[in-house]
Amino acid sequence: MDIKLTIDGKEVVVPQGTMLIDACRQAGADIPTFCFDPDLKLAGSCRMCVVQPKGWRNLVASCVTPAQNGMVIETESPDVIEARKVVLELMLARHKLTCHTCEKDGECNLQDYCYRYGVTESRFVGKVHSLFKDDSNPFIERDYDKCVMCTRCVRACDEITGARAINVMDRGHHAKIATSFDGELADSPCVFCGQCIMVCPVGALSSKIAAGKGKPAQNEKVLTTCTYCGTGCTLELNVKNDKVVGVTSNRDPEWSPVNRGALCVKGRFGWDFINSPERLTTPLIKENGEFREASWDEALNLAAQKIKGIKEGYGPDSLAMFSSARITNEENYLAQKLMRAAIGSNNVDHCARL
Amino acid sequence: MAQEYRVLLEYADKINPEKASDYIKVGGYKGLEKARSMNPKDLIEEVKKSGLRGRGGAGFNAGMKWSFVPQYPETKYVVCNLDEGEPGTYKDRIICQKNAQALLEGMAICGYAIGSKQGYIYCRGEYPFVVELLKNAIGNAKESGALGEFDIEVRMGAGAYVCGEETALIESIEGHRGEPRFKPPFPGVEGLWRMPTVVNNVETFACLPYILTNGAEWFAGIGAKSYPGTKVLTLTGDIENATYFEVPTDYLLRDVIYELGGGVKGGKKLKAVQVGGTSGAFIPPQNLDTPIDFDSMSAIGAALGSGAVFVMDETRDIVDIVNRIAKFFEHESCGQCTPCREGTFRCKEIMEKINNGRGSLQDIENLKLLARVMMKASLCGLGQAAPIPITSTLTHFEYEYLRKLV
Amino acid sequence: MANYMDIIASCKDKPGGIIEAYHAIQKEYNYIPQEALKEAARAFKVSEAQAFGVATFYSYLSVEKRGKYIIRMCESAPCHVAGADEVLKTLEAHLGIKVGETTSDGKFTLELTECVGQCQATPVVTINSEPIFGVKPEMVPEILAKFK
Amino acid sequence: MTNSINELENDSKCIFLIGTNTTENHPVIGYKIRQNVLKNGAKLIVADPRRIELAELADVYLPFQPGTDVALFNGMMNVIINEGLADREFIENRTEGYEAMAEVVAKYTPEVVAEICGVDAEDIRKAARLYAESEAAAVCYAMGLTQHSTGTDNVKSCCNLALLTGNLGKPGAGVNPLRGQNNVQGACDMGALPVVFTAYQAVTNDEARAKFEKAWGVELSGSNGLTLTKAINKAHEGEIKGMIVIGENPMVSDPDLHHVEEALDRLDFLLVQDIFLTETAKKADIVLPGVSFAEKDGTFTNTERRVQRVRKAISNIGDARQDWEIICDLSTRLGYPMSYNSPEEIFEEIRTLTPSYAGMTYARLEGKGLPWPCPTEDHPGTPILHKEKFNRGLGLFHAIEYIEPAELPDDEYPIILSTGRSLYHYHTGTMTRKATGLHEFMPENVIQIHTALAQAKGIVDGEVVRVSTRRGSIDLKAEVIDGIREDVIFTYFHFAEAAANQLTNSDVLDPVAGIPEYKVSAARIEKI
Repeated sequence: MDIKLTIDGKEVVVPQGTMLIDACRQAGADIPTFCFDPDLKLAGSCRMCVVQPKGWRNLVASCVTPAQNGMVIETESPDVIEARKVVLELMLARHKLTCHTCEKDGECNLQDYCYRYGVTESRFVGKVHSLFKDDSNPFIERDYDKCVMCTRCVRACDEITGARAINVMDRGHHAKIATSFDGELADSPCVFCGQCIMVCPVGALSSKIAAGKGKPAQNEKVLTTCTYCGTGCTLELNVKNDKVVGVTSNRDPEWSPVNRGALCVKGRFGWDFINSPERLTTPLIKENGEFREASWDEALNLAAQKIKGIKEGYGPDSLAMFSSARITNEENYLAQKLMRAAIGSNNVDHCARL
Repeated sequence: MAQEYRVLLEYADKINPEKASDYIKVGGYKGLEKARSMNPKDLIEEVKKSGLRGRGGAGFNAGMKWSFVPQYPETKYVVCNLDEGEPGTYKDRIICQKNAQALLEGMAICGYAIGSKQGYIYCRGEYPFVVELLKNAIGNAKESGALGEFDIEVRMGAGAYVCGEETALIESIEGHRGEPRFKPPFPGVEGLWRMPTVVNNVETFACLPYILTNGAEWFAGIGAKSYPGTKVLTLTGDIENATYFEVPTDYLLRDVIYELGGGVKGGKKLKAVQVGGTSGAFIPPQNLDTPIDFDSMSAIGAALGSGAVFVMDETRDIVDIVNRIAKFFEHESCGQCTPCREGTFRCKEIMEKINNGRGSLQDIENLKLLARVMMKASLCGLGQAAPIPITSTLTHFEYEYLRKLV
Repeated sequence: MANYMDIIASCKDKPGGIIEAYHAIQKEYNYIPQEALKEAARAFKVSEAQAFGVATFYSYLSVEKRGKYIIRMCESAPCHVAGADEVLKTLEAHLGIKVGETTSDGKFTLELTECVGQCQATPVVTINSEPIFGVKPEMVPEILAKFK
Repeated sequence: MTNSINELENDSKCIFLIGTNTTENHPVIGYKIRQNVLKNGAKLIVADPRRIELAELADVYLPFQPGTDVALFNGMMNVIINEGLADREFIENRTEGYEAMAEVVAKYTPEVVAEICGVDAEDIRKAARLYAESEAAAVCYAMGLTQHSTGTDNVKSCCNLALLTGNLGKPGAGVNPLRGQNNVQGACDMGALPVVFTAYQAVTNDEARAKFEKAWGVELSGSNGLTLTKAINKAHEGEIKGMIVIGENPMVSDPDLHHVEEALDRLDFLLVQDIFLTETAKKADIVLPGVSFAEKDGTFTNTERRVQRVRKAISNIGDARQDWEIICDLSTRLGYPMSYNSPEEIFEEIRTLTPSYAGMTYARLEGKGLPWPCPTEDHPGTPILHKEKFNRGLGLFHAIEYIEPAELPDDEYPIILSTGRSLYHYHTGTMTRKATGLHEFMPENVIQIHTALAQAKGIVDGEVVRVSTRRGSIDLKAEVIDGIREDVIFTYFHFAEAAANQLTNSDVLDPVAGIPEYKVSAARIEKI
């Protein structure tokens, strides 16, 4: 059944059960959020998405309030703006403001909303408890001095990965994200998938591997398929100055059909072999047991000459090729074509069994 | 002269609260018997007609609350809120210690009305002896057959004021952090273990046997029309008789203090009274001639709440007390939503600053702004009510703040 | 001393009974040892992080070792106006510890609490949940002596 | 996979994992299985000699002895048949060979199987019931099932179980091999196998060969080629003289590395094309630098048969060249000119010769990709195979007897060594060991050993011990755990300097698939 409501003077029709946030967005309103995540259970806790239903005493969090027939909603009433500004100021009061060196600079909700609502500083600055977690793991930086306690990391850990490594400990202002007994991630069930980084709306969680190499917001992102196991996860290679500087993921199932943004430790943090100084950059020819650099022409001519020689001397079936489960379909196709058509043998295989 | 009117506490100290037989001797379990002779729908109507409203914070009509519970699924729960954490409040403890069987009977009546066979009593961790008492009382009642098929289990809280909020309480029974849920869904539809659940407090349940036994009209005729019945009050602070009383709900606040309470301690003058626990408004002496019922208290910007009456004499430092209260909320905020988690902490900071003579007018403005947003935008009642002591004292006792500023 | 395994096993069929288990463990140990918390997580089929989150949410539960007697001074408004601060100072002086600390002999831990619902005679101190009413600073030595 | 990955999260009511440590080797699939269990209450059966992470969530965990898979399947089927839980209608309408299979299975009572597998008979019953009584039950397996001398039998048994209960051709069900490498499915699809052209068109089939001869304009050999393991053996024997190795590292990945090294040393010529100077590349006469996935365009085909785009993010590193260009260039120099302008042009040729890819174009693959078969350009792709009928028409039951692994423990080598992968590394470590974080987190190999065995041997956690088989010995740090059978030890094969494959057996291969028995080697562990 459809219901009708008025949002910022515009009438919208939505199915019963629609949350206000979706109705508001349908009406074109830009609703700011921290804790809301369409892939995770609702929290309704950051209170950034509050809107004003006409005739109600309080503001409501639009992410957890079902739209009702006949509701009249203002999404940017003076009360709403005041509440959002205060929420931002309260977050800012405990936030380590190091935007200039922050990995999330440019795609940080806190930064964006402070800009949007003109919040330059907080009136509520007082005592600051440092919550930075010095965690020796090589993958995930846990700078809870930037945490806004949206708990998306906890929910992603539970509801996407299922590692259930982290939770909220203590309560009130002292509540923070922690593993059991507030230890290090390596001593918890954490599998370093980095889904927590993916959902973090601020700079509290970031990749140590990518740190300092390029802010994700400024990187070019190239959607591709992971090079590791056979699951076929889609990931985004972050590129800066023709160099891979990180991996992020796209959560849209239309672009990430298998994994919907979720990755594993290898996919998210195992990319920097690309830049390894040990990469081969030139053909090598072995002479007297030692490799020397060679030109492509020299190497390929020599290879062709050797292969031809064996083929002529012992027949095509004295040659064998191992193609690869890591190269593309197109390359595998050409490899077997080379073996079959150019050399004339079916001795082609790859490591499917290993 | 106004007097106590004891319904729930009529047989206080005359019967053993653990013993169903004692209770039956004074007319107990008749209400349940009558309830069970009725159609559940009619029973809910009867409770509605009595006008009984929740004796907790929201004052919601009990029968109405029950009527929201759907017929299916079959598994439903009756939950008793015995997590009275409002400082200065101990009336539910008294009701249990004096008349526990009435609570059990009330829960069973509710169980019959909504079709639930399982009740839970969530007792605050500060009352281990009440847990023991209740367990014995339940055992005795079950043995006597008085409860029939209705079972009650006692669960103990562990020191969290926020668990007095019904959905936080449910979370706690489920073994979770006591973080309130967003609503809807309301517990009546999706409560304990996501099943329909009625949550009422001890006093509300304990009224039910008397309503059923004596009739809805009888109950509706006691005290204030819009909030009938009696209310157990606990008097604390600078009061001669620091004890509990049960009074009809049209009783005047002045009489609570000066008649039953015996006046301000040491014959001093009254400066303020805070009703309903720590989240209540501070009431100045000029408003004392207000009846204690829910709506009358609301009309003067206060709340009956838990029925705690905290009396402050003329020598008391309001800012110091509010500072203390701000610390209470900072300690008890669950930490889920931003306005409450950060707001209670900053309120406490600013109150401390003012109380220590370091505050400025700007701090008072900031306090007001913070209070406004917390009240409008917090997820649950705790954050919404936490600023009330601040706003009410800024309204009635602003000079106390101003004289402490730099 | 009851084994925490047995304690947990005795509660584990209660749905959501982890808090009950914690109470029972604390009754024996005065706090929740790490191993006991891990076992509780297993028994109640929740993550250790969640079991820890629950244990640290409630002020009556502690994951840190505490003394044999846990003294809690109520500091809610009715006790506050009745002189709780003075009683607390006296307690600290006599025990030689600050709030949150445990005496070196492991006997006493001093904590603050919010209202314990015994406001008929303020201020109130509880020792292992037993309330002591109308406490005055001068009563402190006598009270403590009973627990030596 | 007969079915698609996301069905494991949303549609499967029961998931039976055998020989797959899913959360470590296919982590994202592992997440989905875990969510299905935790959120939807899907039933989970785990059969593995190690108590893998998912075993903790399992309704039934069967810590069975390595190599007894056929017995376990037969035991479950015995229960299903005897308790009337088989899907009679499905068997009737869609299968053949039931009687012969049932006759063999009749011998495998839970009690008999319990003895063979070293598990509780009651657990076998429980597992059988859970699987058979579910509306949609999926079996997932990986190399734990296949890397045995009876690997083919194991897979056939697995199919028997699915056929018996009608768990094929519907959402949430299926027989689902979880393939270990990004494009192992694609490499097979593309005919990088000694017996088939693309899309499994047999080289011995005259019609198929004629088609490829016409397309490629050259006469083709009609005799089956050598598998990788056999090719190594033939090189050892001197019959294979030259080898081209593209992006493979047999010096770490193949069984009995000593044997592999000797084989490669005997070659007249070894050409290696790779992105690093791997252990194999070091043996080469010529090394050609190819590029990594970040530097190339093309397609990968994942384990659910979904063909997806790979997109070039950065330029070639140094003087390295695109792998397809290298192959073309070499082919041309061998006298068979190949010339393409782009991977897309190659793909266009592929789809003309590959019926299951015929309907795919790069434009259609943009976004979600397509699972094959996708025969025409208006075909939506096929997430679930065998819906109406099987490739051969009726599904064929195989009557399979349990055969013991080739190398059983004896007095000299009394325990079973099994090998596999870690979450933190990939295959021969060529890439992951040069990824700084992964290397830092897991810099070296370990041998997992049960607490009781460790105690009996006086071995403590972290101590370096010697593990030996008939092939050789390596020294490894002991990781003493409870989650493994007492008679099994386990190590990873990523580490060239402590290479598990120095210990594994190259003599015994599965007779059909030629797969080595990595999961069972008789071994000995001792203090140094």
